[in-house]
Amino acid sequence: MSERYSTGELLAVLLARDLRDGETGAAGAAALIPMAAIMLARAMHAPNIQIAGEMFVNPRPRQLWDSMLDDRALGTCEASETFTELFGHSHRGLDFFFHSGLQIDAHGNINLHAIGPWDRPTLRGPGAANISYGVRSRRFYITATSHTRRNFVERVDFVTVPGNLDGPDSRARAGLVREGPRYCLTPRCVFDFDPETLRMRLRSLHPGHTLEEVVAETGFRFAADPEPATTVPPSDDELRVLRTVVDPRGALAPGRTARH
Amino acid sequence: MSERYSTGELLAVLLARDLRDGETGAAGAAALIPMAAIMLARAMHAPNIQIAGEMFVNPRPRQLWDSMLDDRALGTCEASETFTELFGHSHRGLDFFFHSGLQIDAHGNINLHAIGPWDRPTLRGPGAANISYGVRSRRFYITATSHTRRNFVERVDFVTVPGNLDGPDSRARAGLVREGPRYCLTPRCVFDFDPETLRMRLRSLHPGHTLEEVVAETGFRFAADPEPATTVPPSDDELRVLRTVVDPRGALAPGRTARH
Amino acid sequence: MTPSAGGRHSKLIGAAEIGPTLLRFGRDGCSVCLGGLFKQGRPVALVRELIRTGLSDLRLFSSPGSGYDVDLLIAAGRVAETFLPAVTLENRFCPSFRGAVERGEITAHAIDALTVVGGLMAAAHGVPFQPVAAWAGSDVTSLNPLARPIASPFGDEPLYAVPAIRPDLVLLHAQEGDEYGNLRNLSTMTYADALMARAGQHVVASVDKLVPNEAILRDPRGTTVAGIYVDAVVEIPFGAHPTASFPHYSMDESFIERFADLAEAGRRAGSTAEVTAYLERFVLGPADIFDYLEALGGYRALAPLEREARFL
Amino acid sequence: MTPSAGGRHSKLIGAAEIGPTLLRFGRDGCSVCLGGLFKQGRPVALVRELIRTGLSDLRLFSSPGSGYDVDLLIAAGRVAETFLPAVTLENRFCPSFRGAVERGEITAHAIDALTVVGGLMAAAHGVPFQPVAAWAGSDVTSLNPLARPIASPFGDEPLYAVPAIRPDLVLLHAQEGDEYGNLRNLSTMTYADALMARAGQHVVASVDKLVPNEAILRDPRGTTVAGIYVDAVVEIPFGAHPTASFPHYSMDESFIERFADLAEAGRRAGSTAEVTAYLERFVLGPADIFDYLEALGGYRALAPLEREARFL
Repeated sequence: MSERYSTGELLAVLLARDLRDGETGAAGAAALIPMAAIMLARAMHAPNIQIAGEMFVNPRPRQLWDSMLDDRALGTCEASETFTELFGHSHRGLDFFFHSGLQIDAHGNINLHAIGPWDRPTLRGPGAANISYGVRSRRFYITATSHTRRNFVERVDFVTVPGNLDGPDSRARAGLVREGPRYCLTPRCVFDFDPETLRMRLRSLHPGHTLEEVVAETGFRFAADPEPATTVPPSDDELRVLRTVVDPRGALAPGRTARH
Repeated sequence: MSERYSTGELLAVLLARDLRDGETGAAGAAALIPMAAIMLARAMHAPNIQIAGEMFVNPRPRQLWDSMLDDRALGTCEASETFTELFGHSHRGLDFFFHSGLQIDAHGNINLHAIGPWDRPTLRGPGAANISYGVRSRRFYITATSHTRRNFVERVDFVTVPGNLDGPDSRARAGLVREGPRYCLTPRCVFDFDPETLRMRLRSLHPGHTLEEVVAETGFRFAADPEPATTVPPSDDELRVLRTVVDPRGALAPGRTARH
Repeated sequence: MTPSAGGRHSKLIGAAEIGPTLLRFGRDGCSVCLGGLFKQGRPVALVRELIRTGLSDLRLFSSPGSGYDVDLLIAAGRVAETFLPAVTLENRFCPSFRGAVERGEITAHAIDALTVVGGLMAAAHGVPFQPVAAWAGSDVTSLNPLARPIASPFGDEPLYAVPAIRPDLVLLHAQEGDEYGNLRNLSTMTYADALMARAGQHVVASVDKLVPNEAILRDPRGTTVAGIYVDAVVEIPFGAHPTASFPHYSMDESFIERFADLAEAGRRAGSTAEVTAYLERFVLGPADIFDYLEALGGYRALAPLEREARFL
Repeated sequence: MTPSAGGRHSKLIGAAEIGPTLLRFGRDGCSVCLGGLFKQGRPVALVRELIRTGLSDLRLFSSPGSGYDVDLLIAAGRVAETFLPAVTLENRFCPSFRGAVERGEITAHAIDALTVVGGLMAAAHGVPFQPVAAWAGSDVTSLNPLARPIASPFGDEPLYAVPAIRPDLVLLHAQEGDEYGNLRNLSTMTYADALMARAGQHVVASVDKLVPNEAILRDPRGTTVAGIYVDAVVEIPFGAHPTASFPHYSMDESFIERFADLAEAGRRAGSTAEVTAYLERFVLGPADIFDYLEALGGYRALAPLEREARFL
């Protein structure tokens, strides 16, 4: 792989490209990469993205922090809201949101609660504050900062945020009517979802990574082109704006986020 | 009657005497007399009365106005609330509240909506914003700035705010569990309520008024002692505090509110 | 400097665009909800523009206290139905409202504050209804078309549901706002304005003073209505007149009294001439806000209102 | 000057009265709800005092994001049950929470933000429940003890009811407040603090700085929690430490990291010695806030947190 950019920078650029002008969205807590993506999209091609849904509207961060959900991270913003307004946003949904997980499964379901049995888990995770944005928003993105057989599993032990559950029928039965997860971005590759099965399939390999490697490191079977596409790496322009406008302190920079 | 004080001053003093230290209450819109009473009680004997329930907490009016529900009337206050918080106060109730009416009946029911048939009334009144404080508060007071057979009637045409409905049984059936109306203060007298029937009965005549006059001007029969007590008029001290601390502009003063 | 492909869209409209904007969001028979309370913070200039559009058969909502502006809308014949808890000039009745109800020309529902506020809360929260428990014994409850008895899933307390109220068109007035629709009330009381903005399908706001976005960013907690809820914002000096816009200017009591006197005279005489002349002079005639302000006496009439507001 | 028969009662308590006040409002097994969010605005000094009271078997609520302080309460063995949506130090797990759940020592319910916020809303609004509609497909919904499916009286959308949450004891921290319990958050985010104050049965608040009542009266819209909702207020400088109290001071990340490192080491080793020593040093040992601040390094350690908060 390249030393030109870090994994965090790559994921932020990939996410930013998919955000559209005029959309409204938010990132949750511990949202360094998603918030970088939103800020980059605003700076590059989507000046009318509205950031709302997490108790502040259109923040102006002076720099990026690991958590993007406090006054230090906000810088300032155009309006302050509270959990009461968040309750309303959670019902109406946003255009886009982001989730990560302890476990992520073949259908894009996310587990942030517990590995092992619910009553006596081998690992109790943090849980999640907001499980509704994934359900009510037009779409969401899954981001993973590691990609191994331990966290990419066939079926999560606990569904914190539903992705595609067990496929189209189960989604419909549960009352899930939005797009759900669009892409899952990992340090190795980009997955999207087969429209028939709603299982992950390989969309592109990041430069320097191989299909064999991804198969070996993924705990479920996924469809893939024998000669997969290569992820279009960040352009010089994307990296310049990311580093000068969005992330001047280098929170995403090489050495600060894990590289694979 | 005396020229020492106006009807407005008399009613404010009478109400103030019944408010207890540490209670929480509010006056609604067009609440000159009730707000004067609260401010007087705070100044005289109840420094811990909390004024809350109408979108502001503990106002500091510089003077009294006809409406006490706007920034001009507030002066300033300790906290600003909105109709969302008022919704909660309306459910929890206050210690005391005040109502007036187009029609007031023998059981203390109040009509602010319509005289005559609902669909084609001969008089359509303003209605009422808050009908719940009367129901949910520990008690309320009825104040009337006129007292004739036209507005003091046997049964209101429309129950905007329930007083005692048709007596104890009907109150219980309707789910009214608080004290309801404690006193009805008019320019002529003070009524309270017979605990057996929950109908108004004469408690005291204001100085200068007679039982015959009140009987003649009231559209329902009421119990009365043949030699009714006389309302204890405002003391010099009460008038001094009212006029210097609460109402320096003389909004309640003789000549400004109707005298009878 | 950001290398964006284009600038951020402004929501600022000019005075001439108010009518077309209202016609874009509204239609005959639509629901309109007005901010402010009684004689304060009411979007009266927008209400005059609404009358000028000719939109009619309106279903009228408001914060729980309304007066002059709804009476004007009713006087202009634009209203079919009202869902208004209290309709009063506080010291006197609203003559046009009273007359229209007494003549059977409009349907004025029996509604209280909890109905309107509860319905707006449900809409703002994104849920189908709001539970209300504080009703007993009032004819307002039994006649209320928006109150439905329900069984409580917890306990056996008598309970009602009020359905979400999502007005087609919400009109607000604030003291300040920026071109992106961020509104900043400087008044102590802010009524149900923020709730209405979150509940409404389309929100149009007037502001006394347009301020730069930087002013909003310096005090985000001061923003009372975030721009995400606002579709269009227009600067209208004295846009709440004759109601108050604290702390900029106080209510013009004598202007309201003069209207009430003539409308009441018309009601008693069974005549529409008084109100028709008033509408022509103050609503349909003036070409813009400055014409309107001249018609009422110009700055000579306004300066005392500003002074009064400085001495709260 | 008013000739009142007595003065207005103050709600201000001294540091020595915190414990007795918590014991007056709380009891073993009571519900406690904490304000702030993650590493900001948390009433951590009050939480340390709560640990010192010995109250135990607590049922713990919080705004939807919690971390250091709830982990400390759990480490001290004071908690029986948690109703906490997210429990995390954001960049790492909460070691004591994780260990206690994995060992089966506490019951940690599956709860999300809408559960807690909806339940607090219902309590604040004075109604028995809050409708919630935005749940589908998650195991959080199906395991949630506070979510009950209900039929909607309007339409057939799947719907749940969350019962009112009225915590016995709400603990809050604000930047400023007066002796009558009026609280003023100066931070941009104010979380669910106002909602909790309205929902709670008893509310105790710490403030970095006590201010005169006159300061509150100069900016009533700046009051985030009205004194009518607050039972007791205490001035505790750096009362939110190690969480932030913007704009006064930022979060002390390294202090939190050091706690997490030793608690995690204890969890892995199956040892309580590390946490016991920590509690003795920072919670049970210090006689007051100034002792605590000395124990963590004194103003030398605090000044950088103040500086960071000035450069937002």
